[in-house]
Amino acid sequence: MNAALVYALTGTALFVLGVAGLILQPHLLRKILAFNIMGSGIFLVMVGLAQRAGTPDPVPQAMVLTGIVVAIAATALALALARQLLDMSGEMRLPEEKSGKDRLDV
Amino acid sequence: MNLSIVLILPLLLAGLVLLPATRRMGMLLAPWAALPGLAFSLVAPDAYTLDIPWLLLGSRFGLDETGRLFLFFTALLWLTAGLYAHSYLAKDPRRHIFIAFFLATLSGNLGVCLAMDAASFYLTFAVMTFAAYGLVVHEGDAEARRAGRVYLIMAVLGEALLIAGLLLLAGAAQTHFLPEMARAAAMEMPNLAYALLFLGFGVKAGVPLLHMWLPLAHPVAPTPASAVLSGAMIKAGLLGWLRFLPLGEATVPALGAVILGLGLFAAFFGVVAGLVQRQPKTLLAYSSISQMGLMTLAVGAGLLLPKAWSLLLPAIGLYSLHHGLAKGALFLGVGVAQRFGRNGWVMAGLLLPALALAGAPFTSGALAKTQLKAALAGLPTPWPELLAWTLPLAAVGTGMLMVRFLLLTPSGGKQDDGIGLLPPWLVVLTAVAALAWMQADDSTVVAVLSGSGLVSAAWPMLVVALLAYAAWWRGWRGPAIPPGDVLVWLERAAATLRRVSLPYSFRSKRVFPAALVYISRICHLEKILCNWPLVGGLWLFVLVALACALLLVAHSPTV
Amino acid sequence: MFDPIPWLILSPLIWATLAFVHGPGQGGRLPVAGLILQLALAAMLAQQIVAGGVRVYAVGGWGAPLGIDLMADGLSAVMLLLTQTVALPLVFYARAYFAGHANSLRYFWPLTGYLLAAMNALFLSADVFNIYVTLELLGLAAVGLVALAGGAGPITAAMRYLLAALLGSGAYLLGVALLYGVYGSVSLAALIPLIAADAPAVVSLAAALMLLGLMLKTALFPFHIWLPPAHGGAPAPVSALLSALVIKASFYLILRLWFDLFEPITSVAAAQLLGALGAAAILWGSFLALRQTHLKMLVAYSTVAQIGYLFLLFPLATGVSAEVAASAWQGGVLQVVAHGLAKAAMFAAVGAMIIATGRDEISGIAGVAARLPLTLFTFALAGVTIMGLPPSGGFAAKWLLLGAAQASGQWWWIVVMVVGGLLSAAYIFKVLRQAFLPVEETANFKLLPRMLEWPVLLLALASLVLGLGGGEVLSLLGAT
Amino acid sequence: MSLNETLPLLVLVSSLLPGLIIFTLPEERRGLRNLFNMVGATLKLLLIFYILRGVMLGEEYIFRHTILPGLDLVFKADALAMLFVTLSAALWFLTTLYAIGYMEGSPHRSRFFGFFSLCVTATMGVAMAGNLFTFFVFYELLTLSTYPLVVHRGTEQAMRAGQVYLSYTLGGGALLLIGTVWLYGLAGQVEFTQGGMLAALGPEYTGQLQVIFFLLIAGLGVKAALVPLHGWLPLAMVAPAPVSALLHAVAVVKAGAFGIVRVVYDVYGVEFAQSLHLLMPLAVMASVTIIWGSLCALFQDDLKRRLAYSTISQVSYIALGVAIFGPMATIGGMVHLVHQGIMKITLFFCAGNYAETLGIHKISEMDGVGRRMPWTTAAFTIGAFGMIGLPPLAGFISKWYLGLGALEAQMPWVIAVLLASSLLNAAYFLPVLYRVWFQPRTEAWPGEHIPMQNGRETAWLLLVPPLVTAVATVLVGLFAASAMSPLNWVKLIADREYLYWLP
Amino acid sequence: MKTLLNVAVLFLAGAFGLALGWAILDLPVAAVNLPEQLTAQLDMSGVVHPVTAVLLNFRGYDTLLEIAVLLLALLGILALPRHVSDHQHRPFTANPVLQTLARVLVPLMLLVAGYILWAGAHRPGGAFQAGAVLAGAGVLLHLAGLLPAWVTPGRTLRAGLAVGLLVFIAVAVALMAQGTLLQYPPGWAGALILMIEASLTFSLGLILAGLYLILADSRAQA
Repeated sequence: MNAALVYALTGTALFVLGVAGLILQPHLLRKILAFNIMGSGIFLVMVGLAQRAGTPDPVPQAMVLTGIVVAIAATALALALARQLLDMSGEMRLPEEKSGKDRLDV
Repeated sequence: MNLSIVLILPLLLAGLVLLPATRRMGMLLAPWAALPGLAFSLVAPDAYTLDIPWLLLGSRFGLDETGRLFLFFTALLWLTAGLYAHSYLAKDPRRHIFIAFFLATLSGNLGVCLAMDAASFYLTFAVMTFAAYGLVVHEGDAEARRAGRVYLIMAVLGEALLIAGLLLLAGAAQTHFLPEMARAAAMEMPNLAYALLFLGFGVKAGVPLLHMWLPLAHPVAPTPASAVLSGAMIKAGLLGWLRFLPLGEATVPALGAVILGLGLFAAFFGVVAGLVQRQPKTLLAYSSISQMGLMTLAVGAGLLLPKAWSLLLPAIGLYSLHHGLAKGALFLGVGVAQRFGRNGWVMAGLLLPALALAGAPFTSGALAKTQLKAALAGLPTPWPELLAWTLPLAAVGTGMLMVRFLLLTPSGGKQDDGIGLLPPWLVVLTAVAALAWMQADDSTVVAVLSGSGLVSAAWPMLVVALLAYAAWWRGWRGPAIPPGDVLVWLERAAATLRRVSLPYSFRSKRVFPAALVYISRICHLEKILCNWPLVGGLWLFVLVALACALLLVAHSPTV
Repeated sequence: MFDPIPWLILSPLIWATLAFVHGPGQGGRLPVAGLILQLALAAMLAQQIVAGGVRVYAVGGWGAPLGIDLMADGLSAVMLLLTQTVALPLVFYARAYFAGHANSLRYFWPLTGYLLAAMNALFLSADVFNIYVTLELLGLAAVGLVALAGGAGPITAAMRYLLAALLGSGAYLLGVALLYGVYGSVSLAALIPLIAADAPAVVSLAAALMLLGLMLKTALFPFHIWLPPAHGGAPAPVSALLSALVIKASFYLILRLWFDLFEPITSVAAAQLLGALGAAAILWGSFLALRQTHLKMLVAYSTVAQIGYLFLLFPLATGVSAEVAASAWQGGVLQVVAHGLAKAAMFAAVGAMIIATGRDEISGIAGVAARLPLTLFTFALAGVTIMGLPPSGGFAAKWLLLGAAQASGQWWWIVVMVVGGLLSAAYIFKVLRQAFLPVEETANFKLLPRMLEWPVLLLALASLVLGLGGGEVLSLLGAT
Repeated sequence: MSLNETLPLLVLVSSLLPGLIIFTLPEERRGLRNLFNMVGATLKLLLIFYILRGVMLGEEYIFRHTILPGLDLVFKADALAMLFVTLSAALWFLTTLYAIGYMEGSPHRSRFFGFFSLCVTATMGVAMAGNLFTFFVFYELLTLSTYPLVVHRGTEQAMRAGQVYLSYTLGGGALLLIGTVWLYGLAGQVEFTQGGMLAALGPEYTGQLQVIFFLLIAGLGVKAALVPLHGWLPLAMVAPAPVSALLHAVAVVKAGAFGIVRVVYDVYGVEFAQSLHLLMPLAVMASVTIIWGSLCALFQDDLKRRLAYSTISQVSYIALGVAIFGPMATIGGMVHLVHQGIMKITLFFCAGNYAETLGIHKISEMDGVGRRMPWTTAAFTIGAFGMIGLPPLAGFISKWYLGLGALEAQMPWVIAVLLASSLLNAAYFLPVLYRVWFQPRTEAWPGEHIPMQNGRETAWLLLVPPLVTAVATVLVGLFAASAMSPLNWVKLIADREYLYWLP
Repeated sequence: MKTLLNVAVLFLAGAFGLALGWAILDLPVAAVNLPEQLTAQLDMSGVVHPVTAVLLNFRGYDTLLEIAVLLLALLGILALPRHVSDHQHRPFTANPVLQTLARVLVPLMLLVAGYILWAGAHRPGGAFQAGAVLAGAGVLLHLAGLLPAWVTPGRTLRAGLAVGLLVFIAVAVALMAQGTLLQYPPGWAGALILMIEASLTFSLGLILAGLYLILADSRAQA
């Protein structure tokens, strides 16, 4: 096991944490943060695995950069939506995750 | 060519009568509609046949000896009845309807005599049957409607039995052309077919238990219609038997015995039931049942004794001629009596066919019965012994019936517009008096005119006279049997049944049963499902499952 | 030779950006011109593929694996054609649809442009990382479109949609990262020969991640819950685009991955799992569609059900003879096309009805048969495809799928398909039935502009004609 | 494309195109609509006569279009197809006339006539389908194009009927689809060929083929209204009379029956079907239907419902004829296809006349209507007698051959079925006839829409079609043995079908 | 129920993570050696820094789409229907310290951005980083009350937001005249990339600032 693999393993853990957070955290801001953690995990895996032979690889680094930009864009949109939701319903949560009862009508 | 005129002319006339524009002309010509038929029966060449391959299943019409005789007296009766009707219904506002049905029935009845294949026979028979319904219900009162209903039910039943029988017969014979059909079928002995045919035609011929419509329908119809119903159409059933049963071809012992027995029973049953009737026309109808019983008996004999058929057939023919004319004359006479009262000459006119029916000496009845008896001579025991005393007894019964008829003859008020009724009646009377003599075998004529013949014809008459006197003296009246006898019980039973049976209607069931409503509750699942953490969990689950599915297979040695 | 491939991507990008610069509610003519051009380009590309086989286009001239390759084969061409064919009438429709209220139009055109650009790019891409970028582009554009309607419902729907999209694309990207880690390349052309049946376990996990991510984006049961509110709450042209095309993009990727990239490591068990989810989607979606009281929700649930049919393709084409697999594969793709055309028509027709009656409830459309015969006819024609009745494209697809199921002895899928077909008939006719009722006196029908009716009819007719001309699609699909 | 290839297509187009044009016509363009209708109907008849002549001369008319590889859309004008095509086209012509009269003044006529034409197109497609797939396609199209007609009136009752109609027919279609797919899987393209094409498959497929047969018959049986799949038909009677007339006398139910004919003769081959023991159950099913339909008819007071149950019963004659092995029964069954159509359409026309002229819908309201509407009632009478099977009407011919066929096949019990059916037919028709002709009228008509004018009992357009079909009922029976009769045409078909069988 | 779900999710996620971790521990050497190819081609790319080479040349197409994604995110936010009338424009807090700081810092930030942009060719840096600095400047200006929120961007601003992408596309299209999409002619690569990067920096700065400035506005309501 070398350092690169440690990055990758950490990335895996972050990804899993992020996924669990995205799924379980009721507050949208936390969800968005969890998504970013998840993203970081992915980027770590990407870079870490690629350089497990020891040499740095610029290709995944560039891809991670692209990924980061995309993640920023998505985060921005998500935040905007969350804000909108907050403005409209007073809570930054999905309806089914509100503290009260299930208010979603099918 | 000739033939088509015989059958189509009446139908054309019916059309003319129905259309208001041509009604006058049609009514004028209608009475003569049977004339071509009559003429044809006289002038047609021997063994005339006409094949019309494009008609129905491929049709054949023709005229053999039996057919010629039947056509002759049928046409004669229809002709006279037509002329009679012209006058009889002169004041009826709906007479054109009657005439139209009359003409259609006529066409069917003549067609039955001419048809020489199963399909056209069935066709003409059906035309006759169903058109006659119009005649039966013409009066339109409750009685007529009831009679019509019964008539129709029985007719339909008969038609159904017939088509089944004909089909079976044709299936066995592989052809539907007469007479090959009957002959070929006789090799196969399709007993079921014979039974069906016997019953099917038996409806028309008034075989006991199938006769119920007859005492209702014959009397309620206007008199000219009653005449043809009882005189001619009833014989169409007989002709059906003659055409399709294996008479003279094969022995059908069981069926023959049954038919013979039924015929004999009918001969007496008709008398007994007729004697207690109040209506002269009803009485005549029962008399027809009784007389048809004798002819049925002869048919049964033919099935028992094929080799006697050469004798039986002319005897049956003669008897048909005799009965048809005599019964026609009686019915027509009833109408005459209604118009002219019980005049001496009217009663004299009625007496002639009455005596003839009873078989009095020198009448056509004596001829017919004598020839029939002679033909029945060869039957196996016990039939000769049985018939030896039953036939005279039947003659006595018929005589009694006739006496009763004459007593019942209505005495209508004198009307002057009935003069047109007389010529046709007279024609029939003449025919009753004369025609049988021309048709009967020489030996029969000799036998009838011999001493013993005269005696055997006369003694039943004497008995009749004595009995009649006794009955009159005792003031005896029989129990009343309602017209239609068995039918009345049947109707009562049916009414009871109807009351008992629950009202039941065929309603279609609800398409979506209530159970589905409960199923629809599972919609709530979607609400539960619509939950981000749950879906996320499911997603993870499927992810793991899919990963397992991919991993396990990808890394197992056998792929 | 003029190459349509880059232009198919550039055209929508350009007109979308120009429309953005032009301003909200403006620039409706740009997409018309752009889409006509794109349709011509797609047709041209299809023709080139039929004539000359698979086309590869090296962006930047580097070539894979260093550069990014674009690749167009029969399947891409079919998807591209479908996209432009569906979008063009919808553009006309949308112009008329938004004509009344310029405000809500806002940035519809640029969003749509990026959406189309993303799809075209996705269908042409031969690079799994590039595909990720297109997926994100697609997802964000779609979310933006969903949110366009405003209001708590659509915003919630958009949020949910976004979360699903993010989770999905995150999983996909991790898969890409793992693949790159294992093989050192993200180019399909480079990866395909490298992945063999004895690939390391990571590859299987990557496959699971990528497939699951895409399934989430495709709204396969039980991950469908984001779809009905999103598609049902959006303005009609948006719903049409989303239901007809967007989910097909991720499905297209699943097809690519399953049959091209991960073909050696797929298993019957996995295929049956996908099939089972598909079957559940068919039954559940149809059933819920039947229970809906609102038109657009009904149509949206119908989409959930129809997606299920697509996933039946996997069990029918995996682990069976080549002939059967080909039949199933063709059936699946035909279903994609047929459903795309029909669902776009259906959503648009429903939108027109809602505009005309002013109500979204199914109970409100009584009398539509009399007042809007053309739109109802359109709906019915589209319904024929959805029900999978002949002679529609949906029928041809179902025929092939049924044939494959029969030939491979997997009769249970036959049962599912048939029952699903009947259920879909039930919900389609639930609408038709209501439309045939006499007009309520209180109803106030608005007159519809022609552009709300005729272009949609064309779409519906196209879905029908597909049934008769399915052979053409299949020959394009089979072009190598 | 040669003329012989185009002609079958033209037969379809001659109703499809007018139909589509009519859809777009505004409601008030009455003249133009009628023009398109009649021109289409006339053209179709002419085309068909041309093809008929050609078929007799041995010409082949086949159109083939490949939809998917191994899946062709085939239209073939063979003798059997022409039997159904001619019937439908001729009756379409009459029904269109009738419908123009009947729908006078009612709303949504463009829609009505549009779908009407589509229906006929679908029927033509069913008739001329050259393989099972094509048949299925048009079978389903028929379902779809009929639905709007069933619910045309837009009442709650009509809607319910439409729902039931769909549940049945789409369900049946699904079964048919499964059977078809399965068969295609086993045998490849299932072309309709004389004598069938499945016998070559070999004994190991026996079980599968039996199941497929069951599926196909169950699918077709829905439209053919075989008991217990018949429930939709009586409810569908809420449709306007021309619809009931054409669709439920001719198009829809016949499509099912015709499909059974095709499946037994041209897919399985009657000998092969017999050897798989498939015919007997079919015969039993048909017999049960015949009796059950008649029994139910007895209890209906609504005239059209009674007619509907009668249809259920009568259409099964066709299935029965098919299910009895032997040329005679084949003739009987197939000729009944034509005969029943003519007779039943007469009855429906008349029922429509009563409703439209006097507002009579129930049998209990029909007292004495024969005096008021003698011509209509005469036509009705002929139709009813034909149904009972009286000579010389069409029904008699069918029954005759069916009966002979049953005997030929050693199934005498069929005669009993025919017998019972005839009796029941009489039992539910004769009381009606009695009422109309002989029962005196005591009260006013429920709703006299068309007054008596110059001795004309109702509108010409309503009167002529039933009279024509009534006359036809007589003529096809009376001249059954002539060269141009349906019977003769059917004999031709049967001869070919049993070419190699003759004992 | 809820806890069960939590446990299940955690368990499943954990299981998957463990499996993944276990799986990546033992991997063969990658079959494709991309860095090698990259190094070989770096000379042709017009830039020296490999990451920038990948970003703008080898995988420049990704970047093109990435810019579109960013613009799209902004678009999505802009497209959100907002109740414009409800907006209470927050009075500019004339915090003199902040304003002074901004006045000093912003020119400096512009300079830094320029440097990062230029440096991107041979060391870590580039358009995105430069754009981020620019955006930071914008945010700072806003916070200092010197720049109003962008409620509805005008046409000029929209043009500015889009210009980066448009230039990128224009270059890509222009290059197609002599090759494929984004195929830089040898020798021109450096200049063209710089041009693209410059315009991208400008637009990215605006976009990133916009993500804040558009959202910033509605905070007034909360």
